[in-house]
Amino acid sequence: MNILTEMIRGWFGPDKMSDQMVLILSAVTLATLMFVVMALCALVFTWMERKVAGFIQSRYGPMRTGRWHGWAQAVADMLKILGKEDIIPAEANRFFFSFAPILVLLGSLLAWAAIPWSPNFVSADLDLGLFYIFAVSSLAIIGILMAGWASNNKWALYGAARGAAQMVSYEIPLALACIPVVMYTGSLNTSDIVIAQQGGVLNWFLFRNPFIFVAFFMYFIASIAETNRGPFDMPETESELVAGYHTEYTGMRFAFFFLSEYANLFLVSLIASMVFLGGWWSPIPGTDFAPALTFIIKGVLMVLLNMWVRWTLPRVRVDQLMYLCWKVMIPVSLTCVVGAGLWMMWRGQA
Amino acid sequence: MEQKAIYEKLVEKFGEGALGFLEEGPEPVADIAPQKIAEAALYLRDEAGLEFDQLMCLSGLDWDGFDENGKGKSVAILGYDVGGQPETSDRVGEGDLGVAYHLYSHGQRHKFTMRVRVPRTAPTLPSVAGVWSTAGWHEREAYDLVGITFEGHPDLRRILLEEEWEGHPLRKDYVMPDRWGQVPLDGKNLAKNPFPATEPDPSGSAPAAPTED
Amino acid sequence: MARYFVDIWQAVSSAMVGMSITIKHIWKKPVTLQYPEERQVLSPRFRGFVHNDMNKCDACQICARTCPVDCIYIETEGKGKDRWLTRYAIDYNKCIWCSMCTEGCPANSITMSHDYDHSVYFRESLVYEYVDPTVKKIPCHKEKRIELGYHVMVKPEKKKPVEKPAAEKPAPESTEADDKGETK
Amino acid sequence: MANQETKMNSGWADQDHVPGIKSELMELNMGPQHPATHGVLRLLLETDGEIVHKCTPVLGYLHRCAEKIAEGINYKQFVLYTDRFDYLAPVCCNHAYVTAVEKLMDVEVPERAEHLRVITAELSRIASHLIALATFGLDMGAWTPLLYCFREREAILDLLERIAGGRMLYNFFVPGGVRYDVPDEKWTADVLEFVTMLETKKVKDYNQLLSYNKIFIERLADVGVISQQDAFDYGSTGPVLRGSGVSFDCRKDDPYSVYPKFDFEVPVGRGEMGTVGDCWDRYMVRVREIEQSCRIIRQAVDTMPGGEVHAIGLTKPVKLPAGAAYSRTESSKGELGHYIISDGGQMPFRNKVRSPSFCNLQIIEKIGVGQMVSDLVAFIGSLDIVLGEIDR
Repeated sequence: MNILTEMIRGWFGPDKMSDQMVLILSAVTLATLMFVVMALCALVFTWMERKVAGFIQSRYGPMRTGRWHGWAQAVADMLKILGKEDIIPAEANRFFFSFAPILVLLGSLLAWAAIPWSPNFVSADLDLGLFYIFAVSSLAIIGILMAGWASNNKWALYGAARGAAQMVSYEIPLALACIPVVMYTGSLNTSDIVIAQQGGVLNWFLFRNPFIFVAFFMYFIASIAETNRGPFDMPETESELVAGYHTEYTGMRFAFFFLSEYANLFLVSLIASMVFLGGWWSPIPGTDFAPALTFIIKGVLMVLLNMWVRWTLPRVRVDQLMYLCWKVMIPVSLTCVVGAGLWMMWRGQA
Repeated sequence: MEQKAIYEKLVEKFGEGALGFLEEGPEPVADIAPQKIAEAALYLRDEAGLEFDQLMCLSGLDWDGFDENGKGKSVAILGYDVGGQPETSDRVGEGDLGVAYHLYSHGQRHKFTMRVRVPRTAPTLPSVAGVWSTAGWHEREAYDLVGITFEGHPDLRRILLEEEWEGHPLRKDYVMPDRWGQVPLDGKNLAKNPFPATEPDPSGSAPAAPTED
Repeated sequence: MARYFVDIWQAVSSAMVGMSITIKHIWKKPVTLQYPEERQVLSPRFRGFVHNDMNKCDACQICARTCPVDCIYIETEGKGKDRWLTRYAIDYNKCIWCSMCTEGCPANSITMSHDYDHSVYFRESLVYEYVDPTVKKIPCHKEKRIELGYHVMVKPEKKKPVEKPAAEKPAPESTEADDKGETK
Repeated sequence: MANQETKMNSGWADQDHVPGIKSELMELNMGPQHPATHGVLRLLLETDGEIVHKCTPVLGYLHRCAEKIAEGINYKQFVLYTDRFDYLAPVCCNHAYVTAVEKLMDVEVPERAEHLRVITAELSRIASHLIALATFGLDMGAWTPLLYCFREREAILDLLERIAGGRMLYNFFVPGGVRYDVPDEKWTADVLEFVTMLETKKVKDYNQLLSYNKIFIERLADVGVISQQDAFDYGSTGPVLRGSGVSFDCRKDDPYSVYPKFDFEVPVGRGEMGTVGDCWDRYMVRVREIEQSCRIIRQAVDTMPGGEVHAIGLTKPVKLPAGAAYSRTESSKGELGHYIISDGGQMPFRNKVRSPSFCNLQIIEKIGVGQMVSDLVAFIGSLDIVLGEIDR
């Protein structure tokens, strides 16, 4: 943020602009940048998902567009989706119907602001960074409910109701799983969390404490549910609810949902990498040549793990999903919090 | 138990309700009076030693124009002609409608076949859906395609065709529809000969040598 | 309570087993083919589009009568020696690739080819006309066919078992060669 | 609340409604275009939240009135219409029809033809069961088994293509035999090789990936329980009946063809994961039937005699003496019966088809009530219906 402010000030000359103006300009630039990065992520991950699914299933996946393994398939799909007719069902509530995709996208976009890409590049270096991320990503729930209700479609309503229940519930284990780490750092600032993991793979929170190790898996499962992906894709459940809350959406509005799904996927993977896997620190101490790249690679690996799970497991039923959350994951996460605290006291790490 | 013995039990129980037993042929079959069929079914299911717990098949039949002599001379059914128009005929449908029941007992491992005939003008007989639930859909099918009404059926609607469909396709005198609602059914005649008929060549001169198609 | 932990353990372990199976497939070669470039090797009996060899066909109508969906149209004109085939058309809209026409053909003229990927823009284009009577007509009578150099079917020998259809006996090569010679 | 009295048979529906709060049931139209209805089945549901209170199937979207068609064409021509009934196991349907015709005709089918029939029918049954597993997995949200099962099915299609010429609709049987002999010696070897591969490797993979997956079990155990009594009452047959713990298989209990010669078991549902007759049992019966079919194929190949493959020439017309007979066979979905009335000619006077899916589906009106929508999807999947056969 500071670098960007300096740059903008430099371009326009030090005295030409007021401080507020510079701040606004830099914020707009950053937001645009984030959006572009997010869109790129969605493109790359769509292609990746299809390739991973393909190879897992003994087939190739996209092979034509762009010659080399269909790398341009996602781009072509995006162009196609932009050219599609934008249909709003006659009986739908027009305002909420059009507003919902934006809200869903907004939720994932806002959360990206607090991601520490490298030691000196955090869009918003907030003291409550982690808390902020969890808070704004909940916005998506409202968007999904809105989309389902406004579509005036029974399947969409089912999807929305399921989705809301699921995402509200899984926020709890998701946040609880991160608490042991916060206990170590004593700060919710995302940069602080990463900085606390300096010094090679053994200093990553994942391996510092057996309870955090368990908490990581809790986080991983909750993050799958939070991003509405299989085996917890209740809001969509293709074989039951046709397409869930976005049944009636076409064209660009559908693309927004699509975009936010993959943005969310990458977001939770980045958070995992930030909180548990040492963020921008490379596994071997003293080899931190490309911090941002290290961070992104860790995130992508988490995304791949996520895809692998999705293409392997069957889907749980909606009540079993709730059972899993309230009766398994929350108790286990709470145990992790207590256990991690006791472990800290025993090992004198506090 | 042999089918003959089962039939005799039916005769014992229902007397005149059992109309006859056809023993020759690939499958022995008992003729039952239509009014008695539901009672007979219940008896066959519940009587110890019979215990027919499964209705294998229930078929609606139309005996219109059946060749009794076994020479294959039954009336031809009506279809579409070459031009795609429905064929019609002046013949009025005659002959009875009927239903055939094929039963099987899982416990006793025996089968039984019975048939009823109902007059074409009043094709009504009691439903056996209360005896075997599987008869529910089979009777709906017979109602739909053959036009037999089953009294006491819980939900007698057409099952395979639309509610508004006219006629019963499996009747021998059924005339194929040329339109359904607003939709014409004849379609485009794609088989039209694109080449106009020519006069036969009187000289009989050799046509061009055959070429690869 | 024990049940609770056993359930969790089973869920985790069975998921791991499943994931180990799926990950193995990543390194296996995919089984799908890149269709237009790579094609499956078809078996000799594969039933593709029906093809009729107009050199062999003498309009005996057996195929048209055998066809369960009436997709073969044969029209002839004239009688006896002066009988000519003016139209032989197969409507692929209707054809169901059952191969029953090929079994009855005494001249072995109608066959199942190995083509399977035709596509056309109009349904009318799927009615394939094999003869254009304005260009040529096909003689039907045997003598005329020999005279004009068309293929003639050979009657099955009497001693052959009756079940053996005539179609299974291919026409001797020599007859065919002679016929062709005459044409030239 | 008109359906307060509706009989509930699942734990989900016994929650009392808060008195004084009026609520209505929601009508939900599931199908004909719905991913889980296996074709064009349409279900009219009345739901209260996730719970189904009434389930009314609407059929007929694929109706062609094949029985009427049968009255207009001859016996040999109708064989290929039977292919279109159950297009996932067409050979089994062929088998049912030719068995019925031969019962009336009284023709001696050559032994070799019977063996070829059994081999192809069992291959077809395996293919059909593979699809059943695949689509069932898909209904449960597991994508990958779908592709694995299709991969194996493709191998079966290749084998059947080599002997019959078609990949999906074979038209392989004729009354009095089969159309062709084996194409070459290698074919039987390939069949054995495939069967061995399936038995030793693939079924194990499916079991590990899907059958014994905890999520999968949780989704299916105790769901959609069909009791033995209900199964008899509704005329369920095939894997649905056997899933309810009844050991009944036409191949064993009402034998046809040369099945009595072979040694195989009839797998039944044992309630390993829950109650006898739940979805998991029906699913597992199919998996085990694949193994049994492999056994039958191996025996049939090993003991295949030489000789002719059809008793009646392919070009000869088939004429049936007058009479009527019902004959049933075990298709992959259950008891497939044909009731043929012949008037002595080349065409049947009446040909009633008793299709297994038609009878199996009917039970949904009873069992579907009181289930969650997700469970209903599982239940339909476990019935393994084919709409081509239901609507005919």
